[in-house]
Amino acid sequence: MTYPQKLAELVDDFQSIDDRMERLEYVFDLASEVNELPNDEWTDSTRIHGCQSEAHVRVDIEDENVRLYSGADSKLVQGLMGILTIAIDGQPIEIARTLTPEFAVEMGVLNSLSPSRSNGFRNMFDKVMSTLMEEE
Amino acid sequence: MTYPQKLAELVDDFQSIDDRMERLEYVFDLASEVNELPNDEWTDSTRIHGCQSEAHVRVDIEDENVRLYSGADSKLVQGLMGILTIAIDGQPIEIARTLTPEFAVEMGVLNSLSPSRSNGFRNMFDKVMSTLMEEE
Amino acid sequence: MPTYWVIELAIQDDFPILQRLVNGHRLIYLDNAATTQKPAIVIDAMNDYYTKHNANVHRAVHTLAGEATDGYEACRDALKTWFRAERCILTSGTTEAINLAAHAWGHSQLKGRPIVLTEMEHHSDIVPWQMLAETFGNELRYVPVKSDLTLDMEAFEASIEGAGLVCVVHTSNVLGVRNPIEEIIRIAHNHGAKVLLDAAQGAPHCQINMAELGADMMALSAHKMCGPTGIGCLLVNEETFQEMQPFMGGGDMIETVTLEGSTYQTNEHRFEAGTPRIAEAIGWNAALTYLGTLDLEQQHGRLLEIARHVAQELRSMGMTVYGRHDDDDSSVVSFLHPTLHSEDFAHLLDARGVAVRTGHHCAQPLLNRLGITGTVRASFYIYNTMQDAEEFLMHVRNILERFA
Amino acid sequence: MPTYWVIELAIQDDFPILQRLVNGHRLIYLDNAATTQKPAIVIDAMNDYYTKHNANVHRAVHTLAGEATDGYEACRDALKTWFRAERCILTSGTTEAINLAAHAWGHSQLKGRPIVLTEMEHHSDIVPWQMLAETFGNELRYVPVKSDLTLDMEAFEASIEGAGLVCVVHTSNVLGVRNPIEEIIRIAHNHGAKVLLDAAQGAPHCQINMAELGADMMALSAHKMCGPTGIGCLLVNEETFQEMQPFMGGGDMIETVTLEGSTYQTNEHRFEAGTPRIAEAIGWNAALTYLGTLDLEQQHGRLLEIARHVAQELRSMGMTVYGRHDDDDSSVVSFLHPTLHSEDFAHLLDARGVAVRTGHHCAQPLLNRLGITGTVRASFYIYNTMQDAEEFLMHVRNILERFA
Ligand SMILES: Cc1ncc(COP(=O)(O)O)c(C=O)c1O
Ligand SMILES: Cc1ncc(COP(=O)(O)O)c(C=O)c1O
Repeated sequence: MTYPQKLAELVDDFQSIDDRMERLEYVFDLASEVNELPNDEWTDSTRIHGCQSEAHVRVDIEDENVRLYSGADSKLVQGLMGILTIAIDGQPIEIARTLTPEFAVEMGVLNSLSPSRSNGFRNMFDKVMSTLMEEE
Repeated sequence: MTYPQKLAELVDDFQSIDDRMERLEYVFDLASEVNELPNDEWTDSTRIHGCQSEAHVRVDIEDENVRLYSGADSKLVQGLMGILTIAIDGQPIEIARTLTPEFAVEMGVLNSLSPSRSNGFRNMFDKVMSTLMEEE
Repeated sequence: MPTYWVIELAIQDDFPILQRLVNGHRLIYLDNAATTQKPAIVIDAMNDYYTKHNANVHRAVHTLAGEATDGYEACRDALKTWFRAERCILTSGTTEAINLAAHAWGHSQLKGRPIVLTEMEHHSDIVPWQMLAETFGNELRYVPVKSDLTLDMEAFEASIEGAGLVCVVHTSNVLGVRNPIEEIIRIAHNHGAKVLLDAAQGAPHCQINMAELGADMMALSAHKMCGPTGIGCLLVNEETFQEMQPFMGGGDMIETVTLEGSTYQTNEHRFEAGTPRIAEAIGWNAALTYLGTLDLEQQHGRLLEIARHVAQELRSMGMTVYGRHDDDDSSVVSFLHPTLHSEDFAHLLDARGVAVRTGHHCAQPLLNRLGITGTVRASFYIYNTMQDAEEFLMHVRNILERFA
Repeated sequence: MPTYWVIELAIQDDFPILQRLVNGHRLIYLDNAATTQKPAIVIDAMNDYYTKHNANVHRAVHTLAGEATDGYEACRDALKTWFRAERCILTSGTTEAINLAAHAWGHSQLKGRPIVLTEMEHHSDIVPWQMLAETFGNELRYVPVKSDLTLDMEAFEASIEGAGLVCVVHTSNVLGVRNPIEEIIRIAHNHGAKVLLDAAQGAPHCQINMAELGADMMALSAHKMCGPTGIGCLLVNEETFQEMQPFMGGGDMIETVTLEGSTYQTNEHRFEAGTPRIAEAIGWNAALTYLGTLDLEQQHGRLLEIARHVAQELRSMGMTVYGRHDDDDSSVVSFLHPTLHSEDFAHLLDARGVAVRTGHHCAQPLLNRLGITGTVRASFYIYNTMQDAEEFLMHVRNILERFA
């Protein structure tokens, strides 16, 4: 699959990092990429289930483009959200819909994480995608 | 421990047999050594518990001497009774009381038997001995 | 049988224990209905787990825990695929699986309705229901075994009215008879009763497709199909799974615990309290992999042929053989000599390295029906050869000559 | 510590998994309170069983079955000797042992009397009693944990009146705190209540003498003391044993089965339905043999020293440490950083080969009491060295520099 340019760069970046700690460090850094969903907007409907930490996401459509607002108490989880943000935030809805979680596998990000964490990532991804699918 | 002569001979005999099948064959042959306890005298009080087959024994004292009457539906078990008969039948009660089940170990008979069978032998032995101990 | 012969030898090579001598003789292991031997691949998988991956599963972040979790859950997935099951709850064996069914499903769902059992059941598929009936007063209806050693299907049909559950053994561990479970399931479902299959003996011998059968619950043990001791499962369809209430409580099966009460997981973990059987699951999965490399249908045919041959020979020696050896039956041969005690027989065979089982095989009601208290049982499995059978028969002849 | 140093290295050599690299780094396994690693002697014992002796136990005549039975029963005997226990029922682990206690003893004996628990209990010692209370309406009384992380013994004394049972964790899996069980047992017995000890964490760390303590029941798991997964036990004194009613039904636990009902075995087999955990029992026995070669008291001192050092260093880095590390406490160090999320911490440590656990450790009521939802937990066992601790601390410092 061909990725939007920013995402393609990110995949490349990750693939060039051998050390797991550095890969995690990079994920940490990406926590700042999210559009912040303020704590007081964390509700049951924004909660991502199956994450062991608190993690929340809201998907808006602004001018036919996807907007992700998110946050988590774990910086790693928020970093994963940052990656997802880079991947689809600001993209036209039809393009965003074509994304599969393969990109995270390719990055080597998922295998740097525990099964529960990578499940969390999948849940996050699924939650976002199912919201997109519901949109007309 | 020194055994009564007949028993000592039996221990020697067994020790000279290497093949397990032949040892069992010898035990089979000894089934005929019991003083038969007729089937219609098999009762709850004669039953040896812990044997998987039906096995019965009655201990009488005749003229201060031990008399064993026994029978089993398994010839192997009856053969073990035959060994016990050779060991103490007809012996003065004080002598019979001194016997320990060691002799069966020495014979190599017990290790030719499954744990449940050799337990059965111990139960048989214990039943006989406890009857002897109760005698004045 | 030249092709058989090659396959047979190749399979024997996979089982290290078959190299062993017993009382100076080559081990001829014919106690497979009690438990089977393990191929090296199973032993090695558990070894590998303990020497490289051991950790507690679920809820952990570190690498070993992830590997252990993957290994454990992979067994569940493999079982679901193998048996085409919707849900798979790992237990310590068939017995615990049936007790789980009785507690988790029976307590809340049977509501005093009658339970249909058969006289052919293993104690593990009788006693849990007797215990349940004692608490809730359910009527237990036993389907008789006919003199041709099959279930009395007329009696079954007559007993189904109003029943909530039918518990039936897929294949008898004493007779090898494979019951008409398709028909039983059809009739039971027509009358609104669920069906639990005791597949402890069935699973090792044939590929059971639970979805196709439409069975509601199915219990089995790893150790009877080349897997390790200490693990088995209850397979359940989704509808039944949703009706089940938690049985044992503790770690891993909960969602939240407060002093006031607890909420439970919603997947299979709900019924797997405490640290699970991790190494065992990994070993079982390896056993499935191993069995998957064989042509089980061909093996079934080969072993049945052996069983038929043995049954015929034993009969010709004057033994009573309790079995039919129909096409779907398992390769179990239960027999009795008119005078030589079954346990004596087993002892004498053991002196020649042959392992058979005697006694009531945990099926006293069946043996009562047959009017006996025990049999000698020789049961054959994938690593047994016609050569094993011939040697066994030779020893039997020999014993009869010397001892009968 | 030159002598320590030699012992430490010698012990590490006994554990094959410690040779393994995790993410390119030497494995530093500090998740011992979840499960321990296995020495070669344990792995080999199970191997040996499967390659030479495997058979189903009890009731069989052949040689392998005799060997398997001896091996299985030898584990029971070894446990009775090790813990000075009158009765030993083998289960799949601590959790099943406590569920067994609740069903087999609690259902028939508690008769609605209150049960005293503590806030320090593992879920496995809470949920079974909540379930029982739901059925029979027993009151559950929880002894609070004080801010110094010890049990509130005044509250305990106040709660004992009329209680039928006290369930208390010997040593907390979160805090490492070893509870004053002698006093608890004395007070409980004075008030006519029995005591169940959850010794899952206690048993690995010290030699528990059940007869001397006078505990009525005690539950533990093999996998936390160098033994395999899938096995544990409930130790019971004779009086309590005689009060217990059968729990799960099936093969091996029965004496006779008829269509009308069943009678049960009178020894421990009464509570061990189905084919038992044979290889596991043999592995556990080997683990006891192994631990028996060590000076456990010396090990306890050595590990506690490590734990104290780690706790102090972590505090000096600004962590909150939840533990006291008194002389009898186990070598568990639970901690939290003010900002870095505990799971992130564990992920980062894992990248350096260090295995720690995070989360609620199946003790949510305790964590609620502490006002937190989880900790990072480093727990040390016999094969851990001061060197492990120093490397762990170095990685922690490093992580804090880079990520906090
Ligand atoms: C104190 C305590 N109790 C009970 C358990 C449960 O043990 P298992 O999971 O082996 O049944 C554990 C282990 O997690 C524990 O630490
Ligand atoms: C038909 C049948 N059901 C149940 C069982 C019980 O299996 P397990 O002892 O593994 O629980 C067996 C095995 O003995 C069996 O043959």
